Amino acid sequence: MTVLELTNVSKSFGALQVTDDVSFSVPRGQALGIIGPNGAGKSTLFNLITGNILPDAGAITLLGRDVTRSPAMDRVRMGVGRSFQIPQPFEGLTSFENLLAAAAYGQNKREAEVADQCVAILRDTELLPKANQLAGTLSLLDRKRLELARAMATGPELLLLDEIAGGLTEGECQALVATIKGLHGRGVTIIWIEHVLHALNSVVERLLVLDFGRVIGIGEPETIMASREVREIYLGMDV
Amino acid sequence: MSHLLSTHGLTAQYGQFKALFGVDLHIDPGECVAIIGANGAGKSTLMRSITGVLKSAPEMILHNGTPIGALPADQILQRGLAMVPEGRRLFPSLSVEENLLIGGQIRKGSGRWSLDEIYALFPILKERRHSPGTALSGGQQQMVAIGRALMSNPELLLCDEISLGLAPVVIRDIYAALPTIRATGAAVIIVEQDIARALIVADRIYCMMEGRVTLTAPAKDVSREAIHAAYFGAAA
Amino acid sequence: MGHRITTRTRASSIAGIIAVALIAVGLILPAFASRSLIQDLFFILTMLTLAQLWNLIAGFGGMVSVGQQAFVGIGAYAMFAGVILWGWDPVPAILLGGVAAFLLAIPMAFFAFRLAGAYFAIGTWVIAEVTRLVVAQWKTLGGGTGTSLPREATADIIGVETIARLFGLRDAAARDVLAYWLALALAVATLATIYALLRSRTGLALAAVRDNDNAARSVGVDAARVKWLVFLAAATMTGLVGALIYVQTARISPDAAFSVTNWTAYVIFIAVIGGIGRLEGPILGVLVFWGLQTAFADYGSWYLLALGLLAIATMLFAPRGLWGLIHDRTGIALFPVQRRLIGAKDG
Amino acid sequence: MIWLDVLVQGILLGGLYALFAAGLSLVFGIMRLVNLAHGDLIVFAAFLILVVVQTFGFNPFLSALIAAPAMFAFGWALQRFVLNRVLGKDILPPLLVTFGLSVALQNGMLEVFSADSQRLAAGPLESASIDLGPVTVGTMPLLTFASAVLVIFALNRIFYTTALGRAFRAVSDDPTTASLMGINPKSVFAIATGLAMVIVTIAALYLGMRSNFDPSIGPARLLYAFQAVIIGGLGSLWGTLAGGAIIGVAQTVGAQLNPEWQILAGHIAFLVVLLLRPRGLFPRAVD
Repeated sequence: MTVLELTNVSKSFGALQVTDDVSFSVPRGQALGIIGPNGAGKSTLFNLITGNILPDAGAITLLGRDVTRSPAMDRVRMGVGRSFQIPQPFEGLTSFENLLAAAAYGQNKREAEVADQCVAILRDTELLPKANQLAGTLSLLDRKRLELARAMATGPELLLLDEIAGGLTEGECQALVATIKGLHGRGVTIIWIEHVLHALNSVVERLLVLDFGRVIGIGEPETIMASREVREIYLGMDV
Repeated sequence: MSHLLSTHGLTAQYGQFKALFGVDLHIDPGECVAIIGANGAGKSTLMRSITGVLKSAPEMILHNGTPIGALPADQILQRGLAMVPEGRRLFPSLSVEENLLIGGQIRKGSGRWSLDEIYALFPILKERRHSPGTALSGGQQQMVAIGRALMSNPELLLCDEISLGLAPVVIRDIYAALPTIRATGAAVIIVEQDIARALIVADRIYCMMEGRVTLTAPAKDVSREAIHAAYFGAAA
Repeated sequence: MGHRITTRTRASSIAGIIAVALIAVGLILPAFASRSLIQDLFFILTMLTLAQLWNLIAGFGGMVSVGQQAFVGIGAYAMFAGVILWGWDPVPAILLGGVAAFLLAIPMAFFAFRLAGAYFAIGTWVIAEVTRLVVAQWKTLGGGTGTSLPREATADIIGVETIARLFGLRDAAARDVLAYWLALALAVATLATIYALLRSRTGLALAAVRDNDNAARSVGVDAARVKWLVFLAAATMTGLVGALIYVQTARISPDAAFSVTNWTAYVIFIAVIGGIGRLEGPILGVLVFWGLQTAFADYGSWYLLALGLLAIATMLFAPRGLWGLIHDRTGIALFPVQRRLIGAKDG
Repeated sequence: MIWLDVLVQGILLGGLYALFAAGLSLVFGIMRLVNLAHGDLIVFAAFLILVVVQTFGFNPFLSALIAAPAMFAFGWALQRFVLNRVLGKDILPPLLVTFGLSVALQNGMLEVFSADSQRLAAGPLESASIDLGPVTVGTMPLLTFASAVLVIFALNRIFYTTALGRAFRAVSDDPTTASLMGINPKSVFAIATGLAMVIVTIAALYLGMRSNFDPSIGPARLLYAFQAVIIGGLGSLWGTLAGGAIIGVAQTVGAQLNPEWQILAGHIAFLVVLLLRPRGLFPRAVD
């Protein structure tokens, strides 16, 4: 079964075409990585999928339902969880409360029903010691963790991760990868934008390359990474 | 003798989050220095600290020996340090020509750069001088951003990620202007993710990881292995 | 799983006990207190309630209304209409005030929510002005000059006679006691309702929307619905307070009932000086305000000038108000809303 | 024929409202600051002109010329020392500070100038009129409208042809990047507020010559100014003139029907526009 399908989706801001006739689909349970240079339109693609912005043309189908014009909130409740590239915590709430809000509203349940889940997610993302700390006072690593944790708390069928590993040390990165692998193992469909390629490639089964808003390659990570075009555009050199 | 610009144990933080941990670097007149490193290494934070967008302790940054760490951005520019910011940041309400003019509005400096000279360097901008800056292609916008910074005739030009999001052929065009810029005697700091490019244009490189400088070396005799280790850390 | 969730702190437990005690004292106070103290307390309680309600929408909800006088005024006029036109007893007619304010809040929210950011504030002000001008056209209620509650209506308000007999008071003083009790009930109910709201799921949503509208929507919070809910609830309560104030005053005019100074400026100053975005703020603020009022009100305009400057100074030097200063030093929260996780084991 | 007259009077009245609005619009456009004391500042400027008239015996126009630099300095200092400190992501502090200022100004003026109505005497100009065939228009309203056109024209010139205007637009777009150009956004803000106060002085001149004023009438002027800005579309100065004219016409039409409806009719016209065109008549393409 297909969780997400984009058909000829385009979006431009003024003269700038940020998403150019993008089509792809993601089967249930798959982990798809998205790579591409900065400014290639990766985050815009996420915003289109989550409904934070609406496309100029094309269609987006989620779990078999056309959601092209649906508001962000409906898509969350259908099971789309997302993290933001620049963490956007609710700064006046604690880590725990950030998760409570996400779980209670994302799953449309009472706080008491989701509290245990939130504790479990805090534990999985190693945020438990900071459960009662205001999110506004967290370090970058913890903010990144909170982004992931909050997205998980909405109970997603499809999890969108936006550069969650950037700026972390190798050890921190490995811990994060383990968490994401765990989620993936539980059958959550994942789309992950990431520059840290070794982290990305240790999780995803398929890789999509975006440049100037266009899909210039999609397929198995080995094949994609071996492509000359991708190497030149994305890496700029042989690393 | 003091350097044109130097940082001494420079630290920076956003709220609780520390982004730089004691960065030492320097650049001398006429030099070209490249700063490389992965996303999140602190390169942009370093640029923002030097240009006064982020405040530091005064003596953490010296310009010709004078502490400037606590000066606001507008006074830094007036001392002859101009920046081409990441993402170009043209003013959408201003035309191409106005974007250029505003670069030299406060400080004209003494030197070669004027509107005509910028148009000579990037002829396409003259054709499009009445368009809104944001109606241009990415590469043309980058030319405006560079021209805008040059209009103040800076002693030191800081270029933050000028090749980001641009096609290789466009990047080549933009880098082609660098020798002309350096010929005026200006020192240049470029922040670049494209290591190969950085090694070609720079005299020296600094490699950053996690808010620290992990390698500094003359560009011509640095090994790929050394860069790789400095770039990704020992574990990679 | 061995953990529990609580919002209680030791300070809040003590505060709870003190609050219950204060309410009890408040209830029996008319047996001992002078009439002027009862009148002062009526003033304090109604201003406190108005300030809590403004604080709810502006401090917690980020909707800075400068049109609260619309709800006070329409609430008061609805009560007058109930008494004069339909012969209601003034006390049950207070409920009409709540209904009227609720009905007015719907178009006000509809228009004001169309205005982004700071223009929201002036939008609410415009609607308040429109309401005032329309009400001034209502000739049966005195038009622009206003009217008084008829003597026979104020003479036999439900319960006044009982109170008069109970405490051995004249009717006028007994009316003050009744109004005071109602004000106490409204103040306690308002505080309890807001506190309960903040501790409910909606409270989380409100905080999330205030902190980051975009992220709130991305976790499934219906930001618009939360804002509507809070705005309408606060307006309704404000209408009740307005009606109650004018039961006690017994004389109304559009200029007084829709006064931006009395019902919005004072209220904002109370919240600002005490501390915006905390339940403790208006409580502290109203005491300071009452103290200033008692000491300096004779200075008239000078006093108001100083009050305006004091509000400016507070925003410049202590933007979270007096309670903010206290909280920063001591960490005390009398009405904590933070859900703290206790005893969860790591790993 | 009476309705043509009502229409013309309304449009001319709109000139006054556009003058009220221009300063508000300028400040909001550059720094996203809504000054709730704007109306009271207009009244304050009117009193300042009055003081000059009474002290030196000058006519109101010359007095305004003297008051204008003082108002510029006042606006500059207000921005520099107070408002700049509270500008930020949170809209609450600047709103509450300007609201406090509004109350402080009103009561300060009440204390100094009393609640008595005042007027700037303009001599024979007050009753002069010009015959324009089908309608006769007062010289003063015509002068007000012409001044509004002139002020907006001048503001547009400043905005789009001068270095200062370039700095205004750059700071409005992106203050951080503007500071990288050597521009100090806070100084630019201070100049903008100073300039707004010069416009406020011009508005005050006509307010004071055309009608009585007292310390309490500020808030109503703020509302007219605000409505003209919103009807015109945020950021459009010429739109502000159209917005002022719409309110003006609504008011004169309302007054023609029933004198008590004048003010109400203006407010209702605003609400109707807000209902039909929430972004105003001439919204800016960007933003």
